[in-house]
Amino acid sequence: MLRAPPFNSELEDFRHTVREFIRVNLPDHIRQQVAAEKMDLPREDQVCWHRILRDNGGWCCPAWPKEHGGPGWSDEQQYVFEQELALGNAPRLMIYGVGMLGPTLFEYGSEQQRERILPDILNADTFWCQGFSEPGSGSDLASLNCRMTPDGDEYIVNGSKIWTSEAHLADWIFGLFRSSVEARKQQGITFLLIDLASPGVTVRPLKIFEDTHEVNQVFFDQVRVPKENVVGRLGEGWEIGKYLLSLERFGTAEVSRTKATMQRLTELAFAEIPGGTRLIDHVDFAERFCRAERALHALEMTERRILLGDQRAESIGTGASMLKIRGTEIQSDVFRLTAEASAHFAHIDIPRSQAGCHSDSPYQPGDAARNYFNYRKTPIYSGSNEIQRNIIAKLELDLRS
Amino acid sequence: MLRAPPFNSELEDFRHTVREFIRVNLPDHIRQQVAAEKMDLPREDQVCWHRILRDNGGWCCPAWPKEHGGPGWSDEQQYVFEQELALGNAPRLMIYGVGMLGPTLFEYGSEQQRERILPDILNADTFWCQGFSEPGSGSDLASLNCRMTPDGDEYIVNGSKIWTSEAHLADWIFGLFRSSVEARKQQGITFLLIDLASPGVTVRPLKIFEDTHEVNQVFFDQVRVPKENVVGRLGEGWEIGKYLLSLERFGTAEVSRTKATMQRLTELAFAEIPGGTRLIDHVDFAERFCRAERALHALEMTERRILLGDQRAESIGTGASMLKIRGTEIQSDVFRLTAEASAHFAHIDIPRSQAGCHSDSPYQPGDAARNYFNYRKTPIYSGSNEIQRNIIAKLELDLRS
Amino acid sequence: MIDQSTFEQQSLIEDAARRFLEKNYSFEKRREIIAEEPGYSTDHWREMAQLGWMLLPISAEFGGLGGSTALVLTLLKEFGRTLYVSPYLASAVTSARIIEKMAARPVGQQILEKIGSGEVIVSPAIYEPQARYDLNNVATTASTARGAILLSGAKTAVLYGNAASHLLVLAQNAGNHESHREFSLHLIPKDTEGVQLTHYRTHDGARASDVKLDNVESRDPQMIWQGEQTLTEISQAMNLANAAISAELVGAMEATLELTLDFVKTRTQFGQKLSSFQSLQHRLVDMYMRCQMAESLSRETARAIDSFRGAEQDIMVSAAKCEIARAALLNAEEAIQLHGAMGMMDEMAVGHYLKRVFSLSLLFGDADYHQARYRSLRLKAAS
Amino acid sequence: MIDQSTFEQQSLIEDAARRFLEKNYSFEKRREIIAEEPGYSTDHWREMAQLGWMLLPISAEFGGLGGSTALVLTLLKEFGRTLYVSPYLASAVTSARIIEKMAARPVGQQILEKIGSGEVIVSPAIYEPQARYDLNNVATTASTARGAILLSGAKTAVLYGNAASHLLVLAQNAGNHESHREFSLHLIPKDTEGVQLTHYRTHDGARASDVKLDNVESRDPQMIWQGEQTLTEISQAMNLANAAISAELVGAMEATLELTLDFVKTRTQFGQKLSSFQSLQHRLVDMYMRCQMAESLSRETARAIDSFRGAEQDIMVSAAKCEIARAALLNAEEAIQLHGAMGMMDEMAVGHYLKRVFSLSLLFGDADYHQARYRSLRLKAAS
Repeated sequence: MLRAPPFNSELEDFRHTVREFIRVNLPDHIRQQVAAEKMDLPREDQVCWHRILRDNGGWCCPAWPKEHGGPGWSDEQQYVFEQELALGNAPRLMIYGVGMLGPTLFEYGSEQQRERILPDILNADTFWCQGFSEPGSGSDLASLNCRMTPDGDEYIVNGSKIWTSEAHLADWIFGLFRSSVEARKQQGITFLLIDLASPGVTVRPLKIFEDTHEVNQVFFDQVRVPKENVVGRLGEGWEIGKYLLSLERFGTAEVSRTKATMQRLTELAFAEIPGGTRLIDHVDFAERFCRAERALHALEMTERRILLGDQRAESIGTGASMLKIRGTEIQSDVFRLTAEASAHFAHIDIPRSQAGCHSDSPYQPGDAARNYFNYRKTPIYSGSNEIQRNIIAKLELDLRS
Repeated sequence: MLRAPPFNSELEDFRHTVREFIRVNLPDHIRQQVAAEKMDLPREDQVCWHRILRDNGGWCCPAWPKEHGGPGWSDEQQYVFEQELALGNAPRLMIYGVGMLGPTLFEYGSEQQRERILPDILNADTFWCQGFSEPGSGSDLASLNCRMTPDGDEYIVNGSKIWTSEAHLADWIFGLFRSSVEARKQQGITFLLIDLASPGVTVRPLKIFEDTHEVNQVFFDQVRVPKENVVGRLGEGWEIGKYLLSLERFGTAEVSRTKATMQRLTELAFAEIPGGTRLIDHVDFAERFCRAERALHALEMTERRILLGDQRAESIGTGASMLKIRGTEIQSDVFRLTAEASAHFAHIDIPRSQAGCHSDSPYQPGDAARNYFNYRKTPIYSGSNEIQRNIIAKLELDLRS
Repeated sequence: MIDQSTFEQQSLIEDAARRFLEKNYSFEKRREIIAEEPGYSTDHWREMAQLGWMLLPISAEFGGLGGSTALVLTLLKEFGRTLYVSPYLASAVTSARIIEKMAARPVGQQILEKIGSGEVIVSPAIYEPQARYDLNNVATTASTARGAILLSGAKTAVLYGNAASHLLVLAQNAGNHESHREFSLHLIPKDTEGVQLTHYRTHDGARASDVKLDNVESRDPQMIWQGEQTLTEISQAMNLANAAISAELVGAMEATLELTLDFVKTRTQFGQKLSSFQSLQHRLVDMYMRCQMAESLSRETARAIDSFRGAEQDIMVSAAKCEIARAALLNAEEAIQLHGAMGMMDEMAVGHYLKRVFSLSLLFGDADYHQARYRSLRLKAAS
Repeated sequence: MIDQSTFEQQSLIEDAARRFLEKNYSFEKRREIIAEEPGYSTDHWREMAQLGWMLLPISAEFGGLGGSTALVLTLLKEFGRTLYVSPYLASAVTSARIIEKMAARPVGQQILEKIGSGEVIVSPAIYEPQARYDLNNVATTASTARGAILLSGAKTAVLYGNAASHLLVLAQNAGNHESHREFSLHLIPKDTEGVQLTHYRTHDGARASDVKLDNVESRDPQMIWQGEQTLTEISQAMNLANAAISAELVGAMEATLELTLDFVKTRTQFGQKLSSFQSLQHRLVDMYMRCQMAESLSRETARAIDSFRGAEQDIMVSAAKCEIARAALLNAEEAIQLHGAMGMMDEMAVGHYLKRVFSLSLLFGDADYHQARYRSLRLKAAS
């Protein structure tokens, strides 16, 4: 097997501590959902795990400094921590509040905003979601159209946001809104926080072709928002948004999550099949399996070079785009492979417990194919892979159109 | 093995006749050069084989009507004939005179031009080459710049043509020249015939990275050309050129040539290696071999649908582009596979006769890799595959830019 | 290449199927049908029987229409275009062909008639959970006791087992030696004692079942075949089934391309139609070319089934299935990607094409299986 | 991850190599050198020896500099960037490492010193024409007669056999049983009686030879190793060689991308720079990403060679070689295609990169070989 190089012994000790903590403290019913690649965990499970981590020195917010209740870890520690979460089948961290709004407020927020908002994120008292995309402006953010109009001490917001993950679970939304139509498209955009309980807000679920409820459309009809909810300056939203997307794109490579998926596939591939042949002994499957393993290792080592690299490391800017592209491509490949691995079992659209004569088989009915379908989304979301290729072409290769 | 369906018995009898004729009449030294994938046959060998075919009822010009000395064959007969040439390792027909200028003159030439020119092509007394591309206008033909200026009964031609195959063997060149700069780019182009022996013509060989001499740059410096050498109307060149390229693109799919190459690879793959393992018993090679075989069969059947199809056949126009793309892609794959098949022998840049201890090996030193390199040209020439994709996007899928 | 009458017959079938599906099987209508049991429309089923479609694959000798394979595939391709799901593939194509191959006995002829009239639905119970796609791996046993044959074992992926009246069960004789194995095929009414079915919905909205057999009696006329040729004949019948699946996949590919073209021509991004981006254009061209190549291979399977037996038929069917399954899956994935986030919406058809194409690509042997089968046949062929 | 001193050493080597090659090895100069015998520059060879580069891969214990594998690969990558050809890989990397692995005897130590000073060139004569890339397939025999060992057989792809003073010959003891085979390794001066070489130019402008051995005497000190571990040790040495080749390939990939970017940014078609066409942009991005992934794998081989022995080293080297060889070939093909007809011209470097990349990709095991080796090792590893 291809193994990533160990870190120094201090970090490897840290890894061991994290691994043990997860093994002992992660509730089984949550672990099982994650191991089944479920992305839409119920809010109560997310909160439960978040608070377990919080109570252990603020591990719930690994990138936060100590002054705000985080553990104050180094980049390497954060990297190892996120790896261990994935490999231990722990839920993803709360991306919107912890991973995105937090760092945004450190960088652009007012003191007052930090004091008001950060503790509620740390304690999981407030759930956040993100409002970027709009109907008709998917990857083309500069064209967004959801309007905020000043009215006394408030703004009045009208329009809608789409593909809003977890809006149905959330209390608040942060996002980009159009504050001016006169300026250059990118300049008239402002970063605003809105209480979803405000009158005039409607959250409508969007059904994706896998039956999970993950995304929504959020409608704003004359929603009144206090002016103090603007983060940064008026019209500075485009810049903040870019900063924020750059944070998001690292997560989207999902290297360690894919490693965990691959680990499950490995167990399946090497499992003895009573009366049958091990999957790994089918050479055509084996070759595709090996290919995925090699691609994933190349990706992981590239991720390390970019995130933790020596002084020769490539520019981190387009590195994020590369990790997003290759990460989601490989993730899709691994899910397809896992689905195909299950053969007849892949068809079945019910949980194992209801399946017929398969109780003694290592194959999972249902989930493998469902995940394959569902994870078609990762090459699309968070800036489609086409957009990421445009970014690399322009910024890394200096190709102009 | 995947076998193409037989035609009706009449056509299969015809195939048998052709096959026998080639077997008996094709000189060995020519057959061997073709079997080694040599494209740049000496003129004398081309003439020799051409005349053997001519003396057998005008087979040298399979698409020509009887009145001009051709055999007057049906589409099916022509198709079978070209297949058998390829499978029998016979040289390609003389594409420029026989395949391109001939049909152009049937369609656009004057009676006088037909009488003057066609017999010399039929008898291989005159060798033709084609002048389309110019430095700086590769696939972008409309931008061509080689000028013809009227002067009494003549035109004076200045400029140069590039990538001119076989110009060093040829007596005459036909091509597209700019007769007017005022008109829309496509309108000021005229189809003209030029005697390469005219004062002011220089043919300079272009060395391609395989050492074969196949292409040239042809320079025109105040070259005087009689006005009667214009084919069609003045300014009609663009239309004639399009007609002509459509003829060329069918040839460029090279399906039967690739089948012949694949047949040679098959022999190699199944050959016993004294003291070693048959190539086909290496599963990774075997799979790539099988994949090429399947792709080639799909291509061949698609070619039949397009060229000889029933009434449901797709539009023949973009069919040519598709055959060009897939044909050259598969051809390149097969050459790469053949080169890799030869392992250590592939490196050797000398003919077998000079090789050391390999005399008892079925592998060919040298040629396999040389052909792999050389055939990188086919996805580029005759309208690059990128241009062909643009054509399909626009004409077949109605995608506008 | 193709004679005129065949061409005309194909056009007739194609037109009839297209009219039928346009009228009865809009995307909305499909959603309603698959949401409810039995997961297909029994009204359609009757109408299709009246149109004679179930007689199409059955040879004239057994009272069918004896349509050429090309005709059968024409119909299936239209099913593929609209994501049509029903027990047609299981009963009228696969079971009918298996029975025909072995119908030396009257029971076979009687059931063929009823399949042809749509009166009964027979689903093949061939594959087993431990066997993957290997037809030779049969753990279900047939043993003789008390004057009857008793079948015991487990079967999986029994298509529309919920709707079937009979199962066609493949078993191996108990006590066989590895060197000489005997197989038999049994027509078992579903309500026979000891037959236990678990039904489930499949991802593409169709239905299938797992079957457990616990000392199920197969009395004399129910064993419709026994002998050395059993597996060979079943394998030939599965060739037709795989050719049918390949044709469905080609239909799905065509439809997927069409709806993606429609989408990119209307959708705007960065102030331009999506269709104007050259990199997307070239990917659509590649999708188009894969459709064309798949169509060519699919037509070849029809010829192979009508003209050859044995290895020459096997190799062509496996060539087509592995290439078409891969191409169809890749095209469906590309189609979703070109749709962007809209491609993930349940209301858009494109995601449902991915699901159907995925299911079909696995059915009766996935691309890997047919790739390996091709390679193994190819190695045996003379160079 | 990487300690500071390693990083600085790598920068030093990289700078030195780049200066050396820029000064001495322009594309034009290269053409002159490879056009003439012996197919590399003996002036460079002396200068490189003075710079200590030949001592770099040799461990301090044997008088070398004992550079880490990362340092050796840094140098090779620079060679790859400029298409540098010489006997360096054969002698200073491969032969030196083989001898080091087995240099329990004084003869090995003496020859290592001379390799390190550039005084002698030793070329490995390991592979045989019937064996493809299988190190276990050795038909060359070693038999004892008249107090000497006599070697007979044939070797192929002996790099720069024209320039070598010695060959390192792998042989199998005559009369071995299949179940217990013994191998030995011999250092044979090229002018020994019975050694017959046929030299040839390779497609990438380098040189190689076929060797016939006809009762060639190997007197006592020439047999530098005999024993069960022979193949294992050679296989480990070939891991370093393959890591070196992979690094050269990565260098060639980088250079190919750079020259293609330069080309598309200056070349105009349809009134636009080629670089402005989106479909070409996306293909260039894919080339770029393949470079980056290849670089990551290449660095991993350095770690594997310095940290592991046996399977864990083998699997990483084979992973890198098969992935990098495929990627490099694909990138070179894409580079030519993006150049259009200009890409076929001998005066353009791009075609020569294809040739070099092709040669390197086959050397000491092609992508298929390493793919199969990876798979077989993977199957043996615990899940």
